[in-house]
Amino acid sequence: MFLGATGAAAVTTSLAGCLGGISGDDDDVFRIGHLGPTEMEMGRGAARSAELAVDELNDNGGVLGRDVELLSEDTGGEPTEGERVAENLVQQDNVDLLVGTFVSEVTQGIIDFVAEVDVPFLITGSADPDTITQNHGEDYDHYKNIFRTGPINSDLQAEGMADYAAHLNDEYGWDNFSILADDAAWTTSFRDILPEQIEATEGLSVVHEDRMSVETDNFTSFLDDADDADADVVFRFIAHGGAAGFTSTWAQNEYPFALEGVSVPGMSPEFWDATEGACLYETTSQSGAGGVAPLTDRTMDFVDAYEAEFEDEGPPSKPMYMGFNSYDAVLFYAEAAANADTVDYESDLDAIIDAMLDLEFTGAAGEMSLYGPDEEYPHDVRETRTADGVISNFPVTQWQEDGDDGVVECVYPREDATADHVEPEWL
Amino acid sequence: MISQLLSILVLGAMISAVYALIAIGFTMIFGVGGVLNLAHGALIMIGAFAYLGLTSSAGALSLPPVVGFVLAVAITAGASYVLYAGLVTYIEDNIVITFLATVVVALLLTELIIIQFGAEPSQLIPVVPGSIYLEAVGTRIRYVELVAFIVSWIAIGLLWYYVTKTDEGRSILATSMSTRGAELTGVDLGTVKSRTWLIAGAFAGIAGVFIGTLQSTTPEMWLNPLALAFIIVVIGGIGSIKGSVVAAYLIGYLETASIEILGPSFQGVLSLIVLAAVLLVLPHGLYGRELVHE
Amino acid sequence: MSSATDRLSTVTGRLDQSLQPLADGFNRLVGDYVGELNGLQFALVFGSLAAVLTAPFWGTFGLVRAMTVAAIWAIFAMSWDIQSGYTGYISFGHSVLSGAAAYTTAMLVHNVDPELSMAITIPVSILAALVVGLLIALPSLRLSGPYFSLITFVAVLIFYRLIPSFSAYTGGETGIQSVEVFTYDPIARYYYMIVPMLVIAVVLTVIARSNIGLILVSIRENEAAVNAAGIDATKFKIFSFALSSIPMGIGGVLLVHFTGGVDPTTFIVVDRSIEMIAMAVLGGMSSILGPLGGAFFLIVLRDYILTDLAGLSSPARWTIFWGLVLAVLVFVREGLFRKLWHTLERYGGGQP
Amino acid sequence: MSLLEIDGVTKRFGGLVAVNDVSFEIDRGEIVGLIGPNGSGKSTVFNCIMSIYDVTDGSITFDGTDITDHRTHEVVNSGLSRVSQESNPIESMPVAGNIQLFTLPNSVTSLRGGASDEEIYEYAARVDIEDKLREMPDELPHADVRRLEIAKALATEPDLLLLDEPFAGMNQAEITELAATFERFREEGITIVIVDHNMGGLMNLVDRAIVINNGDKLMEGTPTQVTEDPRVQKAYLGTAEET
Amino acid sequence: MAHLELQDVHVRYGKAHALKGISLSVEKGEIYGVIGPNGAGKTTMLNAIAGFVDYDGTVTYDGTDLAAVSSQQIVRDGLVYCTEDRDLFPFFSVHENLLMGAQFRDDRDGVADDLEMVYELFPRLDERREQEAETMSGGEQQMLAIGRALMSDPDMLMLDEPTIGLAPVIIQDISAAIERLQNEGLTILLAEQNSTFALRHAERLSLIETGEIELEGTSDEFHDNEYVREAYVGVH
Repeated sequence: MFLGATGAAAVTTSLAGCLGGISGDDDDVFRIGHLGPTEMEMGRGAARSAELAVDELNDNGGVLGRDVELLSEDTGGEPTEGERVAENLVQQDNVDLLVGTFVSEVTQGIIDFVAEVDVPFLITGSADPDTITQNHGEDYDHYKNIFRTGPINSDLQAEGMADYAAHLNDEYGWDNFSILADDAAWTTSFRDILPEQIEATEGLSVVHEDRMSVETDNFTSFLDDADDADADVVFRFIAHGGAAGFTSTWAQNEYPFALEGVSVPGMSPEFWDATEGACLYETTSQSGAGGVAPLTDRTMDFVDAYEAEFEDEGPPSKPMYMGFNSYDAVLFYAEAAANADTVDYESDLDAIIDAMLDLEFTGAAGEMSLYGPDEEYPHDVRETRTADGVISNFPVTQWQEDGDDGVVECVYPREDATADHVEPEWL
Repeated sequence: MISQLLSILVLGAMISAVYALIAIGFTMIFGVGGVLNLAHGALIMIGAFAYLGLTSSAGALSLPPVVGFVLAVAITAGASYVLYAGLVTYIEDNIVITFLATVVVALLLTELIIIQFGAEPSQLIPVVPGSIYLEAVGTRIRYVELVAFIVSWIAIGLLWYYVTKTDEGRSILATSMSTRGAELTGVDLGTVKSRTWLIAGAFAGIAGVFIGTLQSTTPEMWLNPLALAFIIVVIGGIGSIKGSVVAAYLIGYLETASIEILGPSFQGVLSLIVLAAVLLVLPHGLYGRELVHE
Repeated sequence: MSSATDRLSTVTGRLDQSLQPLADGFNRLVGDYVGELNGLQFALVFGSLAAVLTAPFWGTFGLVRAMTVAAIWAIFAMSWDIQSGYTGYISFGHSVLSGAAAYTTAMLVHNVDPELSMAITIPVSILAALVVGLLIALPSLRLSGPYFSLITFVAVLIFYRLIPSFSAYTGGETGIQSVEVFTYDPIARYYYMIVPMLVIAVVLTVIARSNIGLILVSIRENEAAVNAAGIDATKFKIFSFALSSIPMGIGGVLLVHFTGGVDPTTFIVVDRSIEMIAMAVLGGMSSILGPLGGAFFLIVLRDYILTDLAGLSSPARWTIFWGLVLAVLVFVREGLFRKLWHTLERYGGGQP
Repeated sequence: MSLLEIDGVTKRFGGLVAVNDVSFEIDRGEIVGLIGPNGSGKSTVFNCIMSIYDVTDGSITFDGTDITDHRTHEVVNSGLSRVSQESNPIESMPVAGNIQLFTLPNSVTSLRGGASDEEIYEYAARVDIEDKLREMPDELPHADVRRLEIAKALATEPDLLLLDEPFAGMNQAEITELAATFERFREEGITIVIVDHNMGGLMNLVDRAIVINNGDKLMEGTPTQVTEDPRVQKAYLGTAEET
Repeated sequence: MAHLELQDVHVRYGKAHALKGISLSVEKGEIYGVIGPNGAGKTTMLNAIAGFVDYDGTVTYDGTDLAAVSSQQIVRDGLVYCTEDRDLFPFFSVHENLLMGAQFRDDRDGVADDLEMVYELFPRLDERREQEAETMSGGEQQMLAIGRALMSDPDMLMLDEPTIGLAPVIIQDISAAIERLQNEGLTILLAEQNSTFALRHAERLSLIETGEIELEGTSDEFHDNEYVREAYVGVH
């Protein structure tokens, strides 16, 4: 059966030109395909941010004189749908650049295809280090068109989190930490590396660790266990829908520990409403710092532009982390292409790659540059560090009280903080 | 160890009451009409989202929780009736078509909820906020869990009174035992079925608000309660209200215990395996009876 | 009957008769094995076949890709049909069968040897589908009616929940994305899927039109009569599950080498089982070709017409998808393609 | 050696004893009546023979083989066939298809076995429905549906035919005709057991009758012996002193 | 005017013609018997009257055409049917089964009186008030079925094979009950294969064979009829 199919394939491949979209029209427009779960706030914020970046480019004469067009597709957060829209963008719409993907499964699902077709692909959502590192390590030439321009990968995030743990210990004397992580690829580093890194600081210990199935929606037993272990801080790494339930359970039961770490749903500017205020005092790390702190000269201009453009179009009212990264990715690539003087990846891919690897860029989320091919994390975005060597482009934000309402404040690192960290009033 | 046992005992008792509500509605509809309503989970979802829409402080109405609760239950009961009168009556002669159509209704509702409320989970305002710490047990109980427990048992008690002490209610039980017998005693089947769907809907509404509050409110939330309803009803014996209550406690405790002892990654698997075992050993469940509807 | 339909059937009758010689040839050749056609039905079958075989030469990328996916789903829908549609034991668990095959391939590659040849992974995976099929069938076929459907539904839930429980091997929620695809060439890929589908369609049609099909339908209509005829109904029920598992396994293997990976949402979750059923029901249960048509209809609608052409958002697409399925369930119980088939029979000129 | 031997068969449903320690034998070439009032357990005996029910106690031997624990299809394949009281042909298949099903081999690899059209015609002809092969069951009058049931049983090529109330719902002319058909079957070498609740139609047909009442075997004998037996009269009339 | 009247009633199942034009009338206060072999159409006729199967022709009850009346309304109007299968509520107690018979009645006192009446009529039921119907013997179940029908306060009772599968001693109890009900003025339409039983109670009878009335007459006429004696009474 398969032999038959192979035979047929050999004949038909040569006729590929017949398939409507493949030959397509390659005109003078620079097309960017954006991929994200646009039915979700995170994806919608990212798509809007990419749109802002494209508008900005067009206002400034496009890329190398070409008009820029953005094609935004919904991956639905599912690998199969991600593959479908990615193929459509490349094969039918002839995009010159792919940006996006939030869910690790989707990223992994399309990465082989993208490597095959050589279209430059800048990942702006998934933080799983393996997605890039492993592939580039195995076959650099094949995967060299793939980059991550943000956020920093979760190995680096874990290091940043350990720095933050030490900071909390300085502030409050908290020394017992609990780590609760989603059972998902992106939390691997937090489960594998973080405990060691926390305990590397004198006096700190990790007293409780557990992983939560993404199906879980009853968190009482996890929180009870952390409580029984006398945790002062629970670092929870949660991306799935249960986050609101987690937060509410913690807040209503007034568990005697602070809630820190990474909560993807908690990054939503609408999370206060979604939890009916239960998220007060919880923190999350997120690139872009929720759009409340002027991380670079670009940050607030971008956030203001976003708010002005989309204030009537529903949530999210701020770009969210992937928005910062998508915005930066589009502009970053445009600048690299300008430097390389080409967007023709089919013939000039190496030139474009070199230009990207050479580029030092100021984005809305921070200063950006990429690891080189021979470094630890090839084609991955570099972390930035403060004078004392602490990772600085992974800021922490906290929900604080503002009258009856909640407000996001950046509380870490100190350089970017807009307010002090506040401990839950019941502690 | 003792405190772990106690906490299983307490937490299990709370959630099992809500599970019983879910299962009773499901089993009554099967008993009376021979319909396996795979949209039962979707009714629970409607209850949660109705409550969300009515009470959310970001929403237009922002009703007080208690008012929202009552209205949400009424809306779910209404939705259940509409499902029966608008769809199921036309297809219930064919059990396969009914089976498929109700599950398709659930999938359709999922999409409509996404369109209306978005795909992200929402958090419901607890009907009663706050919690107490049970020192002896070493666990916390949210007041809303207590309320869920009490309200569920009141609802079950009222139903029990209705179906055993009143002619109207007894007719429902009677119809579930013998449709022809009911007709021979002058029972109007249409009315009985409508009442059954209303009751099942109301129970689903109550369960929906509490499941939504205690667990999560998402457009996918229907599957879990539906699976629970199956498991409980099959273990308890399809058509038996008593069986549903007993099996709900069995499963509630099993889940709570497996979370406390084995950890949550096996949540659900254990009860599914128990279910498979029961199906194979006791196909009619604990209180199973040869059924009129096959 | 109104005069308009009369006039229509005069025209179609003439058309039918002009095609009848071709159909007669077909009937003489293979009619005994796959059933006989009239001229119009011949035109439908061979017209569709020609269209399917030449799609890459006239279709756009989006359409051909949708048809590639549809070919895989057609295999699922037909496989479901030979078991559930024919015997009336409605399985909600078929996604587990394709999932078992796909997961076997992925887990072999991921946990055993990334360089493992397809000559090994493919047969082993199909075998895995068969084994899992029998594992589900042997105990659950002791039950009947809704109980059978319930336990197959439960089988899906068990597998779905076991995957994260053993995430070290299964990749948990994320799945395993390191499976090699057959090819990214959209045309070659299309034929990789279409050819097995056509072979399966022919094989299943022949079986369905044979004694075995007759016995399976009889099990649905009156199981006691089958036993009374001296035929072991239980054996045939289990056989139908096995018969269904093998093409399910083939489809699972095709799908995993199409997507390049597995994850529980794409392969196991109960929605996938329901989609197969929806396709079969929409096309017309217990007809093999009906489910095939149903799969093409629904997938092309969902992945091409509503997306590429209409540009609808995902929830809007699914709303239309499920709404349509619901409408067919209520109003056209026998299925769209069966109805079309019978219409052609009616509008034909001579004896079918 | 007798063809069928029922030895001490008992069937209990929960607390209810439907058949209580019933024994009898059927010889090759006989036509035997199994009679008794409605609800006395006659059909249950048939169901036990055909393994529709598992017997609680006792054994059933057919042609020297113990078939007590055989499954229904095995019983049929050993040469026993039953025509049940209710007709339930497969409505979606024509008469020919319904008969054909009963000729198919019990093999999952046989795609095209079974009787030829001519053979099916023959089976139908033996009960005079050969002109209705293309009709659907719901188009047939009652008597023809009953004949179809018999044709199906014939198609399994039985040595012993169990007929459950074959005359129910038929008029006298139809009964006479059908009784003649059964006589022909006997000449073709088929042994027959007929269940009926009254003796009327059976008197001239059967060689012997076995009477069952309330699950017990009451007696057996020639038709005359049976109808004149006071125990039988009592069983039928409720109370003996009536009439 | 007859209490219940059938005029040319036909019932078809597909092409099968189960009732071929039945006409008969039942007068107030009488017991009317319908006898005939298995499959003759007796049950089909009762099902038609009770509104459970579609039919052609007319059935009038107290002058009302029943075609447009739902089966539950027929019960409420006083025409109550005890089927051959009895159709009890298997997991209800005797008492609950009886209460169900009166579930549509508002006259609490009447219901209480009728309960006492039923318990008095069938002392075996009185002894087993709390027993589940399912666990009772066939005879007790038959009594319960009749008792439940009586709880609907009927003017007319349709009994289908009340003696089926019952031991002679139980049949005597049922006989006694039927006699007593007749004395109290209840009309009864009795379908029986047990012709002796039917002849003993009915004043007038019909013999149905293959969906048609073959013979109609008084019980004496039936008793003396050679055909009936031979074919149905089992006496030569």
